[in-house]
Amino acid sequence: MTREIEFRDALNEAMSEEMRADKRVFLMGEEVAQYNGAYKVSRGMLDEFGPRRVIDTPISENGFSGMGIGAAMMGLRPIVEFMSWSFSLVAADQILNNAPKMLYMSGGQFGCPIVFRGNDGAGGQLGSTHSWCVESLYANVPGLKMAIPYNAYDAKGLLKTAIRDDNPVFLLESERLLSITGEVPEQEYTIPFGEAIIRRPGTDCTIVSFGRPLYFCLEAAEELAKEGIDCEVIDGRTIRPLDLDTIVASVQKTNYCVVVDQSWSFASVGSEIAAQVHQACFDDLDNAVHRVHSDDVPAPYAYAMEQEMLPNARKIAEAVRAATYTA
Amino acid sequence: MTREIEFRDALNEAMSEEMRADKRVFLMGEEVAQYNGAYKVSRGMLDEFGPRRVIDTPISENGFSGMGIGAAMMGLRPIVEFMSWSFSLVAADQILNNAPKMLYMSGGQFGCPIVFRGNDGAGGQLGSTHSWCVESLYANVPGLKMAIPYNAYDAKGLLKTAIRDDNPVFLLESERLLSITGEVPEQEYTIPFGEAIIRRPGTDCTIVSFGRPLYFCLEAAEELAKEGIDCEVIDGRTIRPLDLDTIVASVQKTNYCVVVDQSWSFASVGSEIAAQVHQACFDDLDNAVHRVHSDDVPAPYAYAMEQEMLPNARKIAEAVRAATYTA
Amino acid sequence: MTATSTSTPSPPSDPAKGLSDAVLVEWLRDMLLIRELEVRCMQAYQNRKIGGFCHVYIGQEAVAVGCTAAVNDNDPIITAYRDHGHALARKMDPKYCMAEMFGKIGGCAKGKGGSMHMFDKEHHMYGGHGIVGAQTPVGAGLAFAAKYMDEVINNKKNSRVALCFLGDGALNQGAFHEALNLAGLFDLPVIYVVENNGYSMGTSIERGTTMAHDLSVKAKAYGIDNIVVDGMDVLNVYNGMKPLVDHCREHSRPGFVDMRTYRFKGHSMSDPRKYRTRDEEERYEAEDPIEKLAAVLRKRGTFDDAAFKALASDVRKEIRDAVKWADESPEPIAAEELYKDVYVDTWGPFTGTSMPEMLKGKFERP
Amino acid sequence: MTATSTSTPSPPSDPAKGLSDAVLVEWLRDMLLIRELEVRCMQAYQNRKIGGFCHVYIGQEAVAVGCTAAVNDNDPIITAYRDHGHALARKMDPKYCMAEMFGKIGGCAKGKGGSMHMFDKEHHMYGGHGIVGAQTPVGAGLAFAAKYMDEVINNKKNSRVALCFLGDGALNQGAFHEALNLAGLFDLPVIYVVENNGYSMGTSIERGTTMAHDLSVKAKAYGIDNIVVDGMDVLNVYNGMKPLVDHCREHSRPGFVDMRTYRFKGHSMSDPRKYRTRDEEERYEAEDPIEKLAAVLRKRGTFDDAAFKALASDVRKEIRDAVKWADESPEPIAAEELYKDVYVDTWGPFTGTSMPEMLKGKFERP
Ligand SMILES: Cc1ncc(C[n+]2csc(CCOP(=O)(O)OP(=O)(O)O)c2C)c(N)n1
Ligand SMILES: Cc1ncc(C[n+]2csc(CCOP(=O)(O)OP(=O)(O)O)c2C)c(N)n1
Ligand SMILES: [Mg+2]
Ligand SMILES: [Mg+2]
Repeated sequence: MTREIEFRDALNEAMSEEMRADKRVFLMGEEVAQYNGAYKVSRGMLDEFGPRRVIDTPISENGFSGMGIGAAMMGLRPIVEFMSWSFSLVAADQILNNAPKMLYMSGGQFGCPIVFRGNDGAGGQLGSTHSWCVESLYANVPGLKMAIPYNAYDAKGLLKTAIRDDNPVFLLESERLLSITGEVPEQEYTIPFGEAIIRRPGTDCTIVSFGRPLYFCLEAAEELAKEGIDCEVIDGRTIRPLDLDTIVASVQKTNYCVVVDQSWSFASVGSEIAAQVHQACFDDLDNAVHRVHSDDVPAPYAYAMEQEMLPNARKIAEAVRAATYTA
Repeated sequence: MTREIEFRDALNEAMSEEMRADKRVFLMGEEVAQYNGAYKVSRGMLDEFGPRRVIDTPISENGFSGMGIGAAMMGLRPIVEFMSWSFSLVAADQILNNAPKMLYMSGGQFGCPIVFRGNDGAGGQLGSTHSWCVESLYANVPGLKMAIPYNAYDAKGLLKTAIRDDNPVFLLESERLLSITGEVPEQEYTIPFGEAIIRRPGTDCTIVSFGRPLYFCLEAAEELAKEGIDCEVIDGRTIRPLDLDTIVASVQKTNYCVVVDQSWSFASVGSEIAAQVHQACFDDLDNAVHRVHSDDVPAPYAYAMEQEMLPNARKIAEAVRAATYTA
Repeated sequence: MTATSTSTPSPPSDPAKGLSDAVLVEWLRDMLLIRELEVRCMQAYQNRKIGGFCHVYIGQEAVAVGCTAAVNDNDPIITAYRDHGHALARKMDPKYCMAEMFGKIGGCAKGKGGSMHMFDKEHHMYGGHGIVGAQTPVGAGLAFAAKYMDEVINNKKNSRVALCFLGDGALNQGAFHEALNLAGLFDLPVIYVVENNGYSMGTSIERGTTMAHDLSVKAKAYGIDNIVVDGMDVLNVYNGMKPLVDHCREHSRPGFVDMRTYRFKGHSMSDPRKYRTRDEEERYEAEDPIEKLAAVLRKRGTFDDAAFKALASDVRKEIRDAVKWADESPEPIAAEELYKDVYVDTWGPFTGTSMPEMLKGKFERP
Repeated sequence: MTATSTSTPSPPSDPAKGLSDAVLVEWLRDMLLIRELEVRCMQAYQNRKIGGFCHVYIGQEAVAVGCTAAVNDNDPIITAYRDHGHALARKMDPKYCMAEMFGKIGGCAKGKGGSMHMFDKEHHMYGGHGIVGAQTPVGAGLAFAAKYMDEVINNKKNSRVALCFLGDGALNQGAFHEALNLAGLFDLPVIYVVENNGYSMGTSIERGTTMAHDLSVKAKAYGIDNIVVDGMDVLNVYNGMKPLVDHCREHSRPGFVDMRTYRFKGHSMSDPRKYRTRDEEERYEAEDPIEKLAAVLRKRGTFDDAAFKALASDVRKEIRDAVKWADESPEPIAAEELYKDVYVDTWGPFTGTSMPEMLKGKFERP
């Protein structure tokens, strides 16, 4: 038995179910309670769980992130919502210096089971400060886990896993996907971290991506299929841990690889996967791993320019053609 | 005519000379004035330039970084010292969201000619929060430039170039190098950004690195020379802009490449260079680019563990042997 | 000047005294211009001509107009993302403002910034900033630079004062705390004007900020002079600001203003405003700053309904022309603009920088 | 309880009243233990047995001892990097503290944290934090969790209060501002104890902090009760803290303490202290908290020089043994520990987590 629900409601169900099951779990963030969430992800949760467990905060990301970390050290399981990960930069010290290192600094005494979640990536003409893709910035740091849901099913399954995880988990959602609907099972389920999934099987070229850009990858794959290039599209699902095995197995079959990462290219998740694939598949690759990223510029506001800056099906198709010498 | 001076004094000379030449230039940071700098980089500068141009700040990195940005928008040329780049995380929003994007957000109206500088990398048993290598974290962001000096000569030349640059420049120094001495010319000079330099010519394997790890690279190169492996050691000097041409020319000659980057491996400068070299030299490489980084763990305090975590000559030599199939 | 801790605005006996009709009419026109721009802005947003986030200033016009009137034209100002009013109050031509929101090359930021990033170098407007509170240390930097240029470079007395506007929600950001401490410590001539409209999105100020009933303590914590001003009356705003501005300029000191105002519309274009009552909204709508000033002028007898109508239609025409101009301004061409203004110089894929049409001939370099 | 705005410490008439000799002697011993540990610590640093940054607590002993005495054993505490004194005051065995600084596996953090990271789960000590001010929001979180566990999970009244220590330099971090606003807003039972030793490194407080002469305004800005306490006298510390602690626990409210103290030594091991006069140092050395308490006990007639000597040598022996133990504790083996405690679970190169010897048998999981 499955149901068709919105991506945002999948996130809502994950939080609500875990909060019903475990009183240590609570949600905190800007506008999450009375406003039902700036993007309505937490709608109804204040009514069900009350103001002690669904908490509106001031615009103090560094403050309430640190507060969540202290609460996690004492054994609670906070879910901290960033209205957008773009606003997490003011909290960088707490989320990068404290959360991922507390266990190590304390010699194993204090863990930090906390989930930081919110919108990541260009939201649609939001300009330079509001369009951050933080995956490449934050994935560099050991001690944290990072997951990026692609659809409603993954949103619920990955978030439930994140809440139960004993480590700090960064869940990067996309505002652009919140309203898409998808099937989720009636019965409870979780999705293990570190297990990529093949969204489209193929034989000629491996495309690796995460989250929203996967839709562009699949779009490009359809187009390329018409040209006789059969792409295998892999959704990495989690960046830390990264499921390299699934990627390598695919590349050993296709001998070509394109990585699509919505963040800037330099020192990115994309460069990391490219470097690892080259290392693991040096003899299998018939060409260098090609990469598609957002252009190396701050996000512009103007619609056409922003579209041009972001990864899209056209760029992906071009990269695949180039990678497979069919350009 | 040259003189032998300390790395820290080379930085001091760069700032002092530029401040003499241009009244718009001033220095601000914690303990830079009356204390003569926590690491004595600015010693004597308060006496020469007075408290209006050499300014002690409270422990408010986000605040005085933003203050410097505002001053730069109005046409001044601030030098902001972070006692350590580890403390720049609290200022991440100002240095990543404002400084590098102001020109773009304002459509070309307001530039941000500012230099952020300070110690980067493990300082010696300083533990998890005080041992950041921010290059991989920050190099992802377009709009900023990043330079890492290797010796006194570069420290002075790169910093002078940074101060004259019309864009925000991140200068990453190493506390471990401040006391080493080196030759600098009597006459004025600057070092252009984007021009790597070969620290040791060689024919068998290209080693690319930046800053302090270069000393380990050269150490490893000597050791490997005894084994008949002649390494070419390249100092990239600046990460943004990155001089790929020099690296590619070398790899086309050696057919092997090892990147040594003191930061964590995931989504790092090291992975970026590896990815770019694979792309540019796919047909020249006889093996995958190998990488040496700090281990993927928070920096431990204990001496032996920290040494084991950091890149060192042993790890570099092993990587070169593996990369050249001589392991 | 001593700090006022009273939290009940005390309007001067005869605010209008000493101000000529011409001045008041200009203020009225400025407020009408902002109002009209915002109304057309909301329409354009509905018609998808404007994208992203758009925050209108309707109801708060007296603040931007009264505050900018209290400073000199070359005093730098900076604000948050609710910035259209400040841009116009600073005399940015509405067409550049509108074109920016339309994402056109004719915009003040060539369409790269959008609604939240109104910059105008000619009029000393330093943006337009999207991250809550992030403009407050930058504002301190504007004051630092102004003072440094006068006193350190030109060996004369400080002559300028900076205005840094922020929302009440920004009071809770660490950046604000650091900025005020720095401003107090370094005697920076910067005035922090809190546009206290009572809400940050759906959060009423007392749900997010301690001591919301008396914000003077937020200034006293740093030894900074503060005043409370009724921001619904432009005469009050001017009369409250002017002495503070003069004081801060003269003594090179920071100031803090609890500017009581109200946004008549939602936080942004998508806000049902369930967090406040229609009743409350009507109470404030009755305080419309435009009506208030018009009434004062009528009382003076020099300004009748006809004159008001004339002014209003004149303003409508100016905005209509601005919208038309913005509509006709071409879209920026990605091939030309995407990699421009990333770095001042030209290297790799980066094509240097160039001034927006608004400043062509006025400035060569950033 | 009402906020005290006076900035001159007013010592209670007879501080010692009501406290048994046994208690005072225990406090004296705790202070002597901290002093002795720090002295040996400085020697060890000179002998390169301790590396990195090391900040000693000499002169401030009365603060940690008096404050921890004023709270319950299960009240969580957290502090900055000058943390040896708090660890010992919380009854961490000095051998684990010393071994941590020696970078040995027997250290409280298995040698992974070092001097700046003293953690002790058994004694509710939440560290030891290196980034100035970063512990202040975490401290609010400790109070939040304590209250949440009582009131939300166990449906009983809040029973705990958290102590969050910070240096005067931390007052200027944005994190502090956000933490105090959150604590005030959410009625969190956390007391911020500013160990005001007058300097942050070489910067005297008035050079870095506005209103340094009256820090009460820093608390009033958030509507938080505050007191000023002479931190050179442990009886004063206890008597000042106890009522505030009881009040904050009872009413579940935050508190703020301007704790006037002084560090007798330099900021860290490499500090010539040129920024202050020998004169000033001597004035404070004459206020030695250990001497002060010893004098009180002598006055009571129940404690003579012989008793003091005995206590001192007993303490010296305990620290000597601690040093010996730390010396003999093996170094952590990188192969075993480097990839441990990064993640709680085991995956990739990561080998899970384990408790330090200090907690063996007491806790299974973090
Ligand atoms: C650091 C940060 N956090 C969150 C946001 C999202 N956000 C944008 S506006 C806003 C409310 C601000 O309210 P206020 O400061 O009172 O200004 P007003 O909208 O009332 O003018 C929030 C939370 C942001 N832009 N920056
Ligand atoms: C964010 C940050 N900036 C700078 C530093 C470097 N630093 C370490 S201690 C210190 C001085 C702090 O003084 P104070 O808070 O008064 O504590 P005290 O040393 O007097 O106990 C500074 C600047 C840091 N650790 N963190
Ligand atoms: Mg508001
Ligand atoms: Mg201090």
